[in-house]
Amino acid sequence: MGVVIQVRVNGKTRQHEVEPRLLFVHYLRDVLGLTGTHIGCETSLCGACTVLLNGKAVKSCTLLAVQADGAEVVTIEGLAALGGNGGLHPVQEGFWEKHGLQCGYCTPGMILAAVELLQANPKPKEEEIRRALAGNLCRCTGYQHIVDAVQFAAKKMAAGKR
Amino acid sequence: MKLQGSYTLPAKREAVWQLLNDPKRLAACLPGCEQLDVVGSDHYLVRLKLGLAAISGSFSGSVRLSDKKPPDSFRMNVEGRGAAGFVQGEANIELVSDGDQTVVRYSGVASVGGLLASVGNRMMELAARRTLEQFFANVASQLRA
Amino acid sequence: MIPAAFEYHAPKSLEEALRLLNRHGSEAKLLAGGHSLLPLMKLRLAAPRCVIDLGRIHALRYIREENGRIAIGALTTHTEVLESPLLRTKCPLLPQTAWEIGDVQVRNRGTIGGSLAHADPAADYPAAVLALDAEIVAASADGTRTLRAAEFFVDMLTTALLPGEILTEVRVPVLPPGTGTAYRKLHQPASGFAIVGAAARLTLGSGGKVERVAVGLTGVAPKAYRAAAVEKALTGKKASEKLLAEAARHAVPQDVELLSDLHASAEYRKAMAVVFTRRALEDALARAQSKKR
Amino acid sequence: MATATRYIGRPLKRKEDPRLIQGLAHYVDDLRLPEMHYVAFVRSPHAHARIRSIDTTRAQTAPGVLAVLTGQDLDKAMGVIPCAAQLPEMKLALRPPLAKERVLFVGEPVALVVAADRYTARDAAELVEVEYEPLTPVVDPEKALAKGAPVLHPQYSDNVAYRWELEGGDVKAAFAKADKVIRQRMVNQRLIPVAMEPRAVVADYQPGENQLTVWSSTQIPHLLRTQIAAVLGVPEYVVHVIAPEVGGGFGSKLNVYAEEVLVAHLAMRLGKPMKWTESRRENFQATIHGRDQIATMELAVRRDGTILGLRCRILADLGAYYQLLTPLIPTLTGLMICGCYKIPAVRVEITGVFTNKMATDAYRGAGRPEATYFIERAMDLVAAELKKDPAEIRRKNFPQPKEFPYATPTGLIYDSANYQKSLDAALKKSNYRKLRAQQAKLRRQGRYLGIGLSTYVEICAMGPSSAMPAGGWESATVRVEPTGKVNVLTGASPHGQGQETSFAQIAADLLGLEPDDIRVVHGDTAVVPYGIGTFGSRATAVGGTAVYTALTKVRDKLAAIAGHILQEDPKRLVFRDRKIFLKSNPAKSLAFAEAVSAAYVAKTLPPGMEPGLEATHFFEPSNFTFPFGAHVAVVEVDAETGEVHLLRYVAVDDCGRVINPLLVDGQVHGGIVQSLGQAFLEEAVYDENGQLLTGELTDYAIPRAWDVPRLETARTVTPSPVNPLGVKGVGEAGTIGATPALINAVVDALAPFGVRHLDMPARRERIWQLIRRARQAGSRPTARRAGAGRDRRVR
Repeated sequence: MGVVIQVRVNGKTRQHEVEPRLLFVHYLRDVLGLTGTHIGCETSLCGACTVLLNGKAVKSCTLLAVQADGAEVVTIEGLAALGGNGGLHPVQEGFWEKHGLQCGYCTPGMILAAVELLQANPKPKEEEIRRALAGNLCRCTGYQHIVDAVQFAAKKMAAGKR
Repeated sequence: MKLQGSYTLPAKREAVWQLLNDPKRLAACLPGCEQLDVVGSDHYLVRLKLGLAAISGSFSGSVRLSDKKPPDSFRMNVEGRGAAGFVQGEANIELVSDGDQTVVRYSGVASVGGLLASVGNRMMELAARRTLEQFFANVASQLRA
Repeated sequence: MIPAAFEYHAPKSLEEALRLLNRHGSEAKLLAGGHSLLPLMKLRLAAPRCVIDLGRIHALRYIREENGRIAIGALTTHTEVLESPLLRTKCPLLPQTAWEIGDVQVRNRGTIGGSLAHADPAADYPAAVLALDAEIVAASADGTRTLRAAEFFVDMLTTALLPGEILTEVRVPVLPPGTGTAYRKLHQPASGFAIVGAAARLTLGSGGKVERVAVGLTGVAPKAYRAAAVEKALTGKKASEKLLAEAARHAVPQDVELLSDLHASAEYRKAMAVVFTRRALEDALARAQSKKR
Repeated sequence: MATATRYIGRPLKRKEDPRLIQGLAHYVDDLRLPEMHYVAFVRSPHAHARIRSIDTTRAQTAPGVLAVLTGQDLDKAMGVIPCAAQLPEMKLALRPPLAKERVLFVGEPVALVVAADRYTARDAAELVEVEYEPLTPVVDPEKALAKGAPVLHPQYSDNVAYRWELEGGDVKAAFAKADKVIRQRMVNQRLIPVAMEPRAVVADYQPGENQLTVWSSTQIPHLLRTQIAAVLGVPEYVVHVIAPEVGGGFGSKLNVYAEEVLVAHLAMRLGKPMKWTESRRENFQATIHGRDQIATMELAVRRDGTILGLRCRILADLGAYYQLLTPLIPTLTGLMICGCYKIPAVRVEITGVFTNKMATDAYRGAGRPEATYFIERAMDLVAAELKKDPAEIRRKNFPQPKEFPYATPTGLIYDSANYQKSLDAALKKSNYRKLRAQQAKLRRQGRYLGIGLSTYVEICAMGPSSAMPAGGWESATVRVEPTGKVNVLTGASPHGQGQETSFAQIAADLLGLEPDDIRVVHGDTAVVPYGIGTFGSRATAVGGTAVYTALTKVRDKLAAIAGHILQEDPKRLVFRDRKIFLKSNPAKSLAFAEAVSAAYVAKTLPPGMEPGLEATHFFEPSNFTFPFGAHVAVVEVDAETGEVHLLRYVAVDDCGRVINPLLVDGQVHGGIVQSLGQAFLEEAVYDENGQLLTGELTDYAIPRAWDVPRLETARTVTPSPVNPLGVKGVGEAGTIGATPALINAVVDALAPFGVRHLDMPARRERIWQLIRRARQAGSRPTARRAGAGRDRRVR
């Protein structure tokens, strides 16, 4: 019954035999032990489980592990490496600097959604940030400090490129 | 939810009455009916597979007929439960002659519970209507056959 | 949030997929991006015995111009539609519509073919493909056939696809000069689906007359539909704000079976269909005029 | 021995964040233990039914299944779900953790399955066959009181859980001499808290050590421990509760749930570690709900706007059973019903009623958002009736700053306030006058701007033990390690509030250290002395004060040691820069670590002093604190669709002294947006059969980033005299102040249509109906749609 999949997660190639119905988020959490990716709903509406799949933000709870076969995946645990300076990714720094999180549960998904936004749109306006994060629910912050965090990261990344 | 409507069937009232009160033929008309066992007079146990396209669920339950006034009217009570929740409905069914045809008027209430109610809400009323339409279409084709 | 067990197949070609579909028949469900099917499976509202994952059929993922039309492979994601320079310049209604679908993550995985084949009455694309007179290509073991959008949507969650058929392509026209399009939507506040979605396409002819117009409406009825009476009220007439408003009043024909739920009664939906039809038409007209200039 | 404030008051970034932003933090579901088994619950699809039979055979024999249990199997193994609240003549509603004979709400657990993994457990749960005999459900709280309504708890004759009354001043006389009486029925709808992390429990029992460890996503680890011990009938020392990272609570994790005691029981019964993680659907059905009060407000007013008296009748829908504090919440509404106004005579009557729904309980604000909404809406109705500006009506009825501490007729003593100042600040910041002018102009163009005010006061820092169901104090231990590093142990276990940072700021200042020298420890009953928890905006005012006082004890001892070593008067020593030195001669100093070391090495201690360096303080507050503020909301209503666009939001809050302004802003923002959810979007809808129609996030809308404009916040600072830090609390301020401001703005926008009140949530369709009705009635303005804000939608 099992299907063998091979996925590159945070730069490391992983291979496992999985049940076809195994959700990718459970693969990450239960098989790989990468518990930084959270589960907040079962209807693809909260975004807590967001990871980057081949560079695109996706909800890993609405993805079968078998669908991710052959993909390149970045989770919150591997994000710092994308920042390129050995430390935190600028978006992570932004969340810390601007108090973009409280309970922290939505944070990994929120950060990864913001990373995709900034890859596509390095200088987003506030409205664009709010729209880009519409797929990620936060019940603590009221979103303002999250917007500030993304703006902080955008500036920092722009400065880094100069 | 309230369900109300009418359907014109291509047969005389007596023929329609007979069909609706014949468990075997009724079973053939109940959408998704996989099994029907008679357990008492006008009381059947059924297994139904109900659904719409991608959404479907198996239900086991019962059908009861009561207040029979042949060939004018009867009450029909259907209930079923399955992993997706339960469905329950009761309707008054009236047969009115219209020449060689019979107009079936139904009015009743149906309710769903469990998963179906809490996530399927927006689709339920339409699903119920479609199931009824399917039922009468089946009856019509049985009558033609 | 755990699907029931199923048998899984990941064909690499359309032919293989069709063979599998024939073999498993009604026990099989096709999986494209998964954003319609997987939520149902996780809730166990759907529990197919067999899932055929079309995701590996890379040949079904393209947007290209062919014979004066733009052909879009069924596995093209909403994001790809949204970002396609070809569509943006030659048929912007589809990107305009894709922009209103779900959220970024959903757009990154959801596919045009999957969405259309699922035929959710509150999905966004159906309004646009209707307004565009799109062609929908279905493949089966016997070959392919082309359906018109207007005949594709049959009922809630039901399309004209036959058992054994797979939706492979959507073809939309290259819009002529002087054409403006718009998609306007009233969001369901929780799910983001359309309570009402109105897609409008309007071509201006000489003297500011409406040469051609099409309006597709989703969310209002069990299936998306063309607002023919609106189109009729506009065609051949000189476009004005007043004319659009009057025409929009015909957005909901008498015989439409109106949807009604927690978020919008039938009455409200009907009124909003009129409002959003007018707004879509206004936006389309403004765009048509700016292109004329 | 003055305290330097180098960190208190600074926007220090949080110490807890590095682990959270890197995915290195651990929530309960992240834990894995060897041989861990998973629990899945079988829940009732019926709101009210008798259980005829439960057939577990198929589930039991499924591969991978360890056990299947029903209420009957547990019969004597455990007690009932605890309720800490007690009111006079309150009926009891005892709930077994698994239903036995009857189910009283959709989602009530009737059986459970234990299996080797979560997929198997989920599959097997589907194989449990339960036969129910449906009973008529009681859904509407008003109908629940009607004669002949089915009774939920058959041992009683009706569904009234309790009646509670409160009267102060001469109410009759007040109404007799009023020029006008303003009356309005208002609904505070049922809400679902939706903490982003659903609940989760892991339990592990070691028989050799007789130790049961329970990891739970809870706001109250110690109270949970006590209650688990009580329900399971084991000595409390057997139970060890750990609250690791907790992903939000908002009151929903201030409770003791059936699943918590059941999973704990299973670990002992089956001898394997157990895990249960709530699905969002279960979270909607079986985690507490909030609000659900219907109030009839009556204000006796003089023509000049003076409020003479208030009568309020509240019908509170409690759900089917009590959770921990269920009956108590509406009484908080009663206590705070006067808001920030001098109302000399008040009468409140509360009826708590049972219905076939999940229990209501403390949800962010717990009783105070209801009170604030009722009184603030009523004040706007008074203004409308008397054709006065809402700001002026409010100002007219504020107590003067010199009148504090101010005693309310409901028996509370407001500690300190300057309501005039916060209102002035909010009006100025929002440019209120200009907004009114703009509103008039837009109305002439057929656009409907609405400006809403709310001036609020809330009751925080819960609270003196005499007024609390299970103690209102908080504990802290400060333990300095021999190397000079400091552990601050707090009973106020946080779930996002940032105590690891704010308490470290307090400690750093008091001991002259850096925040990095301090570690704040919480959420582990084996490590931290008994505490109460984080709720009711109490963490800083009560927990922080406990920390502060424990710190002063440690500092006094260190000063004595340092004074002994330096041969100086301890009173003349200063703690700063990791040193203890003579204020008049900084060169005469001792490193902080040296002084600490002396406490442990114990060779140079003052005679008679005990070695070691640790102090504990249990702080008992003498009163609550009463934060306050003034909020202004500006909305535009799209008259064609009924959509409300929030254009601006100005909040001026006063939470006393601020430890960390960044954290305070975060709390205020979050509260306002949660309030926006209640005002515009959220409602738990049960149908007439008691089915929860909003059973998932697909139908229950909580605010998203694009629903919210940039919030404009500011502060006034009126220190509280109740605690030495002068802090008041801020966790709920936004939620309490904002709902009425938002609804007042919507009603204000609709004033040209003759609308005087609108129940929450201000749904589009409801607004559209009101406008349409007004237009059909004629003589009302016809309008074009909104122009501005068209794309900032509150969807």
